[in-house]
Amino acid sequence: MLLSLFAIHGLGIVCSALAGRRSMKSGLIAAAVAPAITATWAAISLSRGDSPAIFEFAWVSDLDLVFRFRSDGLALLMALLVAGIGALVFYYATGYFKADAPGGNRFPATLLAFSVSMLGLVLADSIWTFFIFWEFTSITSFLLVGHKHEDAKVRMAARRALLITGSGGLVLLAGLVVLAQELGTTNLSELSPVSGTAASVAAVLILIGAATKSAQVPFHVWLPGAMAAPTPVSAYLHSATMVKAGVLLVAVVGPAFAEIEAWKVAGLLFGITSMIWGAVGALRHRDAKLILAWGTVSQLGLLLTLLSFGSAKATYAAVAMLFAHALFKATLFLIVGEIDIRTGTRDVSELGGLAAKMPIAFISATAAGLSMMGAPPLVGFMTKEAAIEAALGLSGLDQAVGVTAITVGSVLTVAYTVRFLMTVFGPGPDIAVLPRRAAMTIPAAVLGASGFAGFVFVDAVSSIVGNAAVELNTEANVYKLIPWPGLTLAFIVSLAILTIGGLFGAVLSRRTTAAPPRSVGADLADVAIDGVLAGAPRFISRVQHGSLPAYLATMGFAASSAAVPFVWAMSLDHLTLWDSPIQAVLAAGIVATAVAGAFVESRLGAALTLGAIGIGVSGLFVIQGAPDLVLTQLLVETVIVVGFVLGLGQLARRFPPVSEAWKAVRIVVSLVGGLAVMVGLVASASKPAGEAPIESLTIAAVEEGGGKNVVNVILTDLRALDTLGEVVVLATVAIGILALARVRKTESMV
Amino acid sequence: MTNSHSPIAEMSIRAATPLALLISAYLLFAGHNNPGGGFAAGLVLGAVVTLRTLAGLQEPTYATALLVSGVLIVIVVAIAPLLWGDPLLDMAVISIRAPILGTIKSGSALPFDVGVTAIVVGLIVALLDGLSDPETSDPAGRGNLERNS
Amino acid sequence: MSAALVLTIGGLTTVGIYLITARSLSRIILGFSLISHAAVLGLLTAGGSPGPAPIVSGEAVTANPVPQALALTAIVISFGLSLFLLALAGRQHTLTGDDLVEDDIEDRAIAGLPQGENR
Amino acid sequence: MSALVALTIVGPLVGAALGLALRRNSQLRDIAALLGIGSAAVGSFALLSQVSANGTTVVRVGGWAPELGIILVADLFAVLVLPIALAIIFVVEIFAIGQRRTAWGANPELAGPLLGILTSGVSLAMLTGDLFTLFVAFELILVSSYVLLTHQGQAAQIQAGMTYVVMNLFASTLFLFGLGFIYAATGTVNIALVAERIHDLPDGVRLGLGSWFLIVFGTKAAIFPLFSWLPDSYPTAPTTITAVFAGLLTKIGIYAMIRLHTLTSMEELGPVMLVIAGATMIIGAIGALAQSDVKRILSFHIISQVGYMLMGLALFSEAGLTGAILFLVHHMPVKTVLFLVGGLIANAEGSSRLRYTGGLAKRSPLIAALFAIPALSLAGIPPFSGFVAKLAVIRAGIEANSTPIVVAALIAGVLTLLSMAKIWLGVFWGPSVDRSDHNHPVSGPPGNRRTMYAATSLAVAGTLAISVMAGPLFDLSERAGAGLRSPSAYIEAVNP
Repeated sequence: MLLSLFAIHGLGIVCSALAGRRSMKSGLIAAAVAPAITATWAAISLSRGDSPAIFEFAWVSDLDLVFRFRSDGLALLMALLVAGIGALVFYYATGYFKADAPGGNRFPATLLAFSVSMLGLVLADSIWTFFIFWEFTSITSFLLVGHKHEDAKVRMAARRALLITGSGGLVLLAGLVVLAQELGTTNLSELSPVSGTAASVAAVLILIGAATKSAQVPFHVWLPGAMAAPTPVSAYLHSATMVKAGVLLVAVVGPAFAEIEAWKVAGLLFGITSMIWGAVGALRHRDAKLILAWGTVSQLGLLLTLLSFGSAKATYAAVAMLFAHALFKATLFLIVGEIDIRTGTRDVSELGGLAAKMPIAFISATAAGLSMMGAPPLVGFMTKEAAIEAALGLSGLDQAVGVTAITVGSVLTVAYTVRFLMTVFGPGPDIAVLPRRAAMTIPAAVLGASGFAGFVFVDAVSSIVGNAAVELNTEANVYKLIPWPGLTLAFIVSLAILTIGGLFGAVLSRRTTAAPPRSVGADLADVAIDGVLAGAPRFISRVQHGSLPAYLATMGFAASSAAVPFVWAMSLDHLTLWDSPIQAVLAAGIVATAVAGAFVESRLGAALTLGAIGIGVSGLFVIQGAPDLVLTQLLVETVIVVGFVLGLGQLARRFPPVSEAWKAVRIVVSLVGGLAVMVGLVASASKPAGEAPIESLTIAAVEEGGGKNVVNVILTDLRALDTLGEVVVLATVAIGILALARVRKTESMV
Repeated sequence: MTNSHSPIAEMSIRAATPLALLISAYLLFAGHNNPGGGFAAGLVLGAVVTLRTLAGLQEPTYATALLVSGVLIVIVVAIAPLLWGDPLLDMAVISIRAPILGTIKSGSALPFDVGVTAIVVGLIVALLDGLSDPETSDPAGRGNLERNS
Repeated sequence: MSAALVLTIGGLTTVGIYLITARSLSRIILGFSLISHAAVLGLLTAGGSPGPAPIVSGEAVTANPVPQALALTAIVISFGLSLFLLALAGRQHTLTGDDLVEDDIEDRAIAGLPQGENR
Repeated sequence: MSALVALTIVGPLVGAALGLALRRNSQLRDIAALLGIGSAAVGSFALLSQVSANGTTVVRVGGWAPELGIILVADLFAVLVLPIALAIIFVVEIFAIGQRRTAWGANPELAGPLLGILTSGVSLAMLTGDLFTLFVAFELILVSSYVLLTHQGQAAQIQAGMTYVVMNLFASTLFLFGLGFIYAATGTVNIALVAERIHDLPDGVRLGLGSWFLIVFGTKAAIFPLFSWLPDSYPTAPTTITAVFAGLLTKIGIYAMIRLHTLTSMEELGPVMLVIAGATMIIGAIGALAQSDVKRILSFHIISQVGYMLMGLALFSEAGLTGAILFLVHHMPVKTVLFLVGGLIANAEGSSRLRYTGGLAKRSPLIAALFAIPALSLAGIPPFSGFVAKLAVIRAGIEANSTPIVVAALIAGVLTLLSMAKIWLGVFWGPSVDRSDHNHPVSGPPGNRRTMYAATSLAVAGTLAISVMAGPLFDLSERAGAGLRSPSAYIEAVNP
């Protein structure tokens, strides 16, 4: 079954790409099928309480790279959210986009590709399966954010999102490798607590990875920018699903880090900071979509905070919140999209009075907003209750921190929600509204109503959440969501939060900020990225300066330093002064000629030096007992000198002058280079570990090679393959020379 | 190429040609027992070709044919043993009685060296082709070039 | 091993490297010829002390033929490459009127430096 | 078996010679070149299946014993890398046939035969068990690449060609010196015998030889600080040529390094090599970021990626070596494909400079898709082969507790991602650029374009196949690495 889900999605991607070539609408409808089927499957499985199905496919088993999926309670709950909201979003998008909107062949297919990545992520039961789909959501998100890429701002936002989540992915990769090593397994359902330094490192790395994806401060800067995406994308990826991936990761690997202090501390740090700062951001902004985006940062912070406490109750509350948040936040986004399309603006200072003009949206939004505030009779109320209960259930410092943080965060949440609802739907500027489109209204209404349904069918929700939470913490099965708690402490706190936050929000909604706040964080991120891009040329131009002589000098120095180890093994014992006095004379002559040749100023003189040295070297060959070499060397030298004179004869007669400093560098590098070669040769021969089989070679040459000239037999028989290669080299050189000649001839004809 | 030929030079080059051919043939055949071999033979032959080309006795236009045939000969020698189930480049050795050189133990190493010679001559011819510089002897062409650069 | 040979190898390499780090391709070709000589001599020196030519004629001990064969192949290959360099130098001369190796234009552009005037 | 080995080396040469002989007949010459390269490719795949089943095959060329003659050793490492290398050249040759009549095409009469010679050199380099033959093979590869790079004779190519030729010539000369050292020290140039005898040498000589050959092979492989020739020369050649260079040439250097340095157990050089690896990957990535031309960005990526391979080798652990080999196998096709797509971009946009490109995703979604898959793979994004390779290397680094190199690898990863984003934003997104202000023609008859697309798609499919087959490939890499790490097996196979 699990596999066929992916197959259906794959098919859906192809179909929607094909259908989308006709129109955006057909593409979207084709794409909606797969999530709809998946959602139905998840719902049925949940209601039947099926035991988890497992699918496993080993990809690279030695690296533990397996595709392993498991449909346990948590996975099913997440799958239901991903696919259910996905199907609604596709439907919604048919209203959001004009039927003939451009990109029909790309957008629906990409969105569906995201959807299946997310499905794979929530169903994953292996660290690496999880990671693979994690990365894929980053890529698809990048493509979706950049949907309107003609706009430079959109491109920057997409780049920022890709880079932050991509870097997070790499950090996560390192963390997961360490974790897998510590655990000895990669099955997520078989985690056992680990401890030690390596485990702490892994914990922090994984947490950073999760924080980038779940937009935790200070990595949150990509999320507001991502609102440049079409609203269906924002509703789906950047509120309901993808940004949850980080929280989900923290939840599923949490059991492994239960004993690690750093995990908890860092998690709380990220969570609480984000919860507060996100809410503050939501209060500052005027763009309705940005208000919601900042709200998402805050809510994700709350989830991370709860998970970091690690108690069974907190985990239960976190799962419940995660569920509720997906419902109400997606609703609100969809409604903002509808407002945007129907009024042409998302600026709350320009909006107003929509309660009357968009009644259905108003009701859905109010339901979702109340759920977000944690007001009854909505599912958000029960989950907020559970969160406060969980905080109160902690002990010592944890309790103080938890209660304070959650209270403050919740007050701010209520405030920005009230501000949002009042500025958009309450009295305000009179604004023209386009007619309603069913495709946009219905999905929001369905999601909004689901918040109420969740409250009504509390037992079902409660058991679904319980089954999910139990996968993370076996002790979580005792908890329930309670619709009417009575006058508990938590309820009182809740009431206080609602009252204070409500008042605060009402006050704030009267005053719109003069100008939209600047996105300092995003700007900083862009400055950093641009800084890297601008610094790179400056850095690289020092290494890659384009000057061949300097490259060669670098190589010379590198080779010389490679010869340093030889120095330790060098012995001079095997050196004799010379093999014969003539050798010494020739040697001195050759070196002297060479040195003179280096200072010869004319090209003709250089050619003559070359010839003289060649003859001298032939002399050395004679002494060495190598007549074949003598013959060849003399012939070769003649050709080269003739070629040199003929080919370069018409060049300017003198070499161009060089600067003194560069000359000094050249002298140094050539001296150490010459030294290196000598040291290498002498050291290598100091204590040889083997000898050439001269005798058997000679015998082989005569007996089997049929020749008395051993060198020639080697060349044409024993090592004929070398000769084969050598002559092909010569032939190739000839081809090259001919090609250049032909180019010149065609040119001169023109 | 030099356009001014002296008749004497031309005549002596013509006369030297058979001699050089003989030397290079000697180098080719003697190589297996004495200094020499295909490469040296090729270079000597190349020298003749150079002189003849410089003297205007022939045009350097047949390089590719030499190269191709040389490479093919060498390859045939290389893979022929495979047909008999022997390893690559397994050289056969046979004894031949030749008129002047006496008994030669030779075999597939000889055609191999012939291939080498062909390639070396091909290279020299290519070089002559490449170095023959129409622009140097043609002031108009050179002027044209300077405008381009 | 003969110190005279080792010093020759070192000397040729030194001068060779000095020459190849020049800007003129004809000097570079010259330098390579010298370094190639050095490398070939290195191979021969590595093969042991000199001796009668390895042509079988009765003498039992001859010079080591293997390095000679290797050296021969090396000479031929570097011969071929020198010719190719000559052809390149000739082409560069046709294009620029000289045989100088210019700095890479793209690299200079990235460094923000003025580009060579030759093109 | 012996015949298969011979086929991979000689087959392309025959094709090249016939291609040259038939150069006036465009169809016959293309067929000859394709057949030559194709036969070698098929032969190498056959070798892979044989060797993985029956173990290392040793061919004594001419029938001579290892200490006398040359041997060819088809061990698992060789036959794992070789088929991929040859398949790449084959695909590129198809692309080249399609590209011939466009402004960026290589000279059709020469490109095929020269690629054939290159192929032969690659086969020889990978199969040889003899260091001197390796030198000859390097020269074969290099000289054919010199000619491929410069045969059109344009100013930029000659300029770049000089840098390329001279740098590599210097490296070749150093190679020769190294051979002299090795021969002086061990009295042989046979790799197996060297591996056997090297442990009797004083440590100084052993390490000296190791680091000398690190420089020699490192220049070919474009490691820090020896990479400068690469970005200056590659981008100037016609796309097809660059694609082959990019996929193969540096990898031959790494290949040789992996072979020699593991067989001779150069563990002591590990730390130095790790430092070089880190510098290579980061500086390469920074270099890529600095560029504003697709081909140059991709050229710098090669350097960066070579750093990862070197890192795997430098760890001198089983996991590291496996990672390095897998990285090699993955990188060759991916890089080639990216350059081919670079060619498609240049063909569609008239330029590969980011300044002159934009909005291509809309006009040609196919090119965008063909680019995206290998680009993601190169950036190490799952589920592509690059991810597996990177994971393998990073895991090896973490297992070896080499934190700095892991951090360097991660930073290089981020920079690579950014530079890929730079290409994507510059070429595929954004508004279309008005192309009237630069004079590159957008050319090529549709038939040829179809061949180019087909070849590129084939190559992309190949990279996907490598991703899917990553499991078996990992196993093979592991076995190949194990073979290299126990020199005795290699020596035993060569000299029983």
